[in-house]
Amino acid sequence: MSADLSDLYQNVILDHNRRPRNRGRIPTANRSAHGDNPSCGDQCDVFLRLDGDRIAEISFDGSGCAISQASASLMTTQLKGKTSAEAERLYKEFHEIVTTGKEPEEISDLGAFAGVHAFPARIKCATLSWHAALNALHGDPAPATTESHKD
Amino acid sequence: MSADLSDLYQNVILDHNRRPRNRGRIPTANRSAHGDNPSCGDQCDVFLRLDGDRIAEISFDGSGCAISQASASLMTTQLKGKTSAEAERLYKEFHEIVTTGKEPEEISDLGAFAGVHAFPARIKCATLSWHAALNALHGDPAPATTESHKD
Amino acid sequence: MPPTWDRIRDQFPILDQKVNGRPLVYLDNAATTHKPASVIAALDRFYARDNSNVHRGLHALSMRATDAYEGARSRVKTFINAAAPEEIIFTRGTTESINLVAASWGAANLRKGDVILLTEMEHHSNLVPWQLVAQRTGATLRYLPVTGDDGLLDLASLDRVLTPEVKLFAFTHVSNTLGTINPAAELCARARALGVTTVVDAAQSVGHMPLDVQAMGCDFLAFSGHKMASVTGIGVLYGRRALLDAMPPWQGGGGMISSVDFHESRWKPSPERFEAGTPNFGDAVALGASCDFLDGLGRDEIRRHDADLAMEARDRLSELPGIRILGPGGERGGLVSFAFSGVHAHDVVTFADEDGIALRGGHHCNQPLMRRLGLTSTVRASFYVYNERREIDALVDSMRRTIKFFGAGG
Amino acid sequence: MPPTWDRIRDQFPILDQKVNGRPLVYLDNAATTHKPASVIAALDRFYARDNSNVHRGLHALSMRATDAYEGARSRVKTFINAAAPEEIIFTRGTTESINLVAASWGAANLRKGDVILLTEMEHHSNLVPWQLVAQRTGATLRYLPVTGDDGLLDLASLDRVLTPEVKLFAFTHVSNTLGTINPAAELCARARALGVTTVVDAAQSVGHMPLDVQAMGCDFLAFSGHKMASVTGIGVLYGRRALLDAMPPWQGGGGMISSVDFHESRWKPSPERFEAGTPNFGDAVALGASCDFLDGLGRDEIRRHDADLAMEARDRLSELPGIRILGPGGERGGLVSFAFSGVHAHDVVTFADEDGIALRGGHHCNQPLMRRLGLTSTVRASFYVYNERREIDALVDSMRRTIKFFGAGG
Ligand SMILES: Cc1ncc(COP(=O)(O)O)c(C=O)c1O
Ligand SMILES: Cc1ncc(COP(=O)(O)O)c(C=O)c1O
Repeated sequence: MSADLSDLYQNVILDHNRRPRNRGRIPTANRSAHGDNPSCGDQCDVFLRLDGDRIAEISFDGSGCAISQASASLMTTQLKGKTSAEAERLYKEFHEIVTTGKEPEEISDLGAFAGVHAFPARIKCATLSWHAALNALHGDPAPATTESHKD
Repeated sequence: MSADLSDLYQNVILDHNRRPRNRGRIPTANRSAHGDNPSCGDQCDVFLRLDGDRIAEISFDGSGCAISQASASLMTTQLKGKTSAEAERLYKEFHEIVTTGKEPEEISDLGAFAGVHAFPARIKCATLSWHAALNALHGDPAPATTESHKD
Repeated sequence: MPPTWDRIRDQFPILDQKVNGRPLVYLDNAATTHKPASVIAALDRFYARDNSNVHRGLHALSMRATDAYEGARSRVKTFINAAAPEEIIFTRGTTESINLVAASWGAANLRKGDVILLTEMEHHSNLVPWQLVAQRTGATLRYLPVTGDDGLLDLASLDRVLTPEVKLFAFTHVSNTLGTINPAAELCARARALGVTTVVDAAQSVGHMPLDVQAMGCDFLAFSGHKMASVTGIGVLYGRRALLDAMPPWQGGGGMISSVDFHESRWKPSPERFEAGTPNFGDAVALGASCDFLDGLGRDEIRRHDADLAMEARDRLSELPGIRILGPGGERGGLVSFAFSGVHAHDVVTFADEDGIALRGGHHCNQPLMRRLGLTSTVRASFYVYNERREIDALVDSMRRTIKFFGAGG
Repeated sequence: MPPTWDRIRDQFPILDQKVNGRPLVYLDNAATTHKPASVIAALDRFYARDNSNVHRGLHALSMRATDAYEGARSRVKTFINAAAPEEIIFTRGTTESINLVAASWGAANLRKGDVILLTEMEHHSNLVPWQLVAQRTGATLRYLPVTGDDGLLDLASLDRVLTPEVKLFAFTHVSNTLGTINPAAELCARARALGVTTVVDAAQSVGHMPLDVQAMGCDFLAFSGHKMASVTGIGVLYGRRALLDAMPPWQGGGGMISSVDFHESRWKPSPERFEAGTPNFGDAVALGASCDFLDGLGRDEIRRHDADLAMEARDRLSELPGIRILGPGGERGGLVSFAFSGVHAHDVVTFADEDGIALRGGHHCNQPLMRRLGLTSTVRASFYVYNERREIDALVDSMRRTIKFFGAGG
């Protein structure tokens, strides 16, 4: 396997893909949003229980490639307990990681996604669940789609 | 001038172009038809006074290139006094002359149009007035257009 | 000199390259095919020698360009055995051809209460245009079902869905996801018996097998050049002359009018009526060259070649653990589409690319069919004249490595 | 290495030929321009190396093809200084671009009582689409007059015709018959002040002069590749993003949907929403190469070069007996159109062809304007980057011989 490909499919990603965390609908969710990637048919629902401005619980459901499933799973572990401002900041960092390959500032599993930048067609796979989560957070009724933003 | 071009612009044609015969509307016409060549904007009206099945009088009006004007003018001289069957036969002969370059069977000014066959784009110029005349003869209300038939 | 099968790969310059260090194995032909040197050269030669705007010109280049363009029309007429060149309308491709019929024929002939019959295996390009015209006219859509993973049309249901309210029946000749070859002549005959107008989507068939519109008995037929060894930007709508001449124009502009006034215009007959603006005569010339190329190889031979590869690939792939293969058990068009339990199509395609193999993964513009079969995506391998048996070996090896990596399938 | 003016003719292989035994003098550039070797090579290279269907592919060729196609979109964005690549929609050409606006924007925004304002000098392609949409919506057409043979828009009448009922104002930037360069920025500003949407037909301008859509202030702008040193089959609709995103789709099919169900679909935003089906990515790559070619020469220089030739031709021709020359007395686009008393345009063109000179004769898809000026046809000589002064000598000599032959004009 080439260096690029093994960078893309890192162990963290394979692990999250095989054993997704926080998968399924939270019964107590008070926010949710749907995301889809029309180029490839990937779908992702994100469910939140917001407690004030803080994400008390978060889960996802959907189908897609290893990158998109692992990204959604890892995202739920990262966003749990965060305020919306913190979530925005994390997304910004994640976005930079997947588009430029830059390593995260602090040691974080998000770094496992740095290999994505060498596969531009897969960047949307990695960011789909994050867009849905941010839409849920903002109470945006429109489904997130990877077509309406630039990655 | 090349042989082809002087074949196209024969003296008979230049003469009919310069001094068109039977130009203008006949006041006593009982049939008329309009023809146009959408590719180049040429227009031709043909007026007939039919006496039974015989063309008692015929005239044309319109605008177009030397070939189309000369053809209309010459046509009026040829069709005058003919029955509709004779007119059809003459048109068939004329059509063969302009598309194949074959000389007419009997000596006739129609032969002046044999040079047209070397200029396929000009065949429609030569036949426009004939189509209008046949439409007038048949009482066809639709304007003749060089697009609805194959030349 | 007609092209021959022996050294056929030499005629496709693009095949001579490595991808990720491995020889390119191009198995994405249902998306677009490659172009032989003769087609690229025809385009080149046209622009370097005869280029000029067509129709209205009286100078030498314009007459040559017009002859080349109308020559391409006649070539296509012969290729599909239309009754007259006037039945060949040049469009950008299958999608535009179907939109033309939907907008022009549909607007003139459909009204509330009418039914448009489609099948469950239609490509979005033979589905969305009908949704749009249904919205505008008040007609409704109805679907002839697909039987299941074997991908056949449920012909037993045809009587039930082909009722007197049906005004138009549009269906694909060969499915781009299932590989199914539908019995087009039979479907057209059944429709014609009820006075139903037929539209055949031949995107996946015309470059792969003999096709005779008069024998098929369709009213309209649509296809794309880029899926038949020609370039992008050119395609065809075939229509029976009597239908075309009764249809209103769709796009307006230069070339399609017989006279224009400030407030009213009159139209030319077909094909000009439907070719507003400067036509894509350059790419039409390339399409004519592709017809020559394909007939040089022989379309019966192409059909056999593509089907043999597809059936062999299907049989070999079916030995892999956890695979689900779509489409008919017997003969099929030159493609096979499949899914693995536990590995997503996009991961499969990315791994195959590492091995230099070009596959397509996704919904293949067949979302409703996918949903119907309980899938979101499949991997598709599709073959054309230059593909070889050894490429199936490479495909199967790559699939094996991928499912092993993901620990899936077994 | 940017193209240079010194040996510019060497870059156009088609120019190196004889017609009727005489060196080709191609003066039919307003109909279509020729293609430099770099553009033909770009097309060739794309098909021989990177060809693959775009967008939905994850393999190497598909990613390269997508980059090439989207790269061409960005190149065009820069060429006309659009705000974003999403404002560039690829079409077949000017005609299709205008039909797209008329069908999509028109259907959504026009109703009975509304007025579409055009000018008397519009090409059929910027006239017939509006007639068709007017018929469908109940809107009516109105025309800003042309002053006469000097071919100027009657700006003094603008206030009279640009009334509150006007919803859309469509006009040509440069007239293909008169050569007039209209004050597009001023017209757009006048329209914008009244909330009127503007459509600029840039078919005759974009390849001939600098053009900045933001400085011009138009809402939509349409042009064709084949009139700007590129190939047939590709053109552009520029639209302001906010307008495009509010417009319904026109054609339906693969690539433009965000999701499809058997009975309902959702659309992607621009540009995909308006690019149904496999796009003409091959020719789009060629269009990008043409932008490079033209910018290499410099568009200010091209404007000056073409206008100089047109003005010199006008001045020299005006000495001929019986000639009537159309268009403005001062600066003009690179063409001149004229008529002789007593010799029809088609005879002139046929005689010129004998001398190897390619001219256009006819109504130039401007029938209503012709009628307005009391003409049925004119002869048109139109210039581009490869034309030279000596070709004006050849033109004038040929005209002189023709009128002498017909014993006309004097
Ligand atoms: C001013 C103008 N508008 C529109 C068009 C139509 O362009 P196309 O035929 O490339 O669609 C032309 C050229 O024919 C033109 O000169
Ligand atoms: C069955 C079928 N129909 C229609 C289309 C659309 O063709 P195009 O994208 O060339 O318009 C395709 C290919 O994408 C197809 O496979």
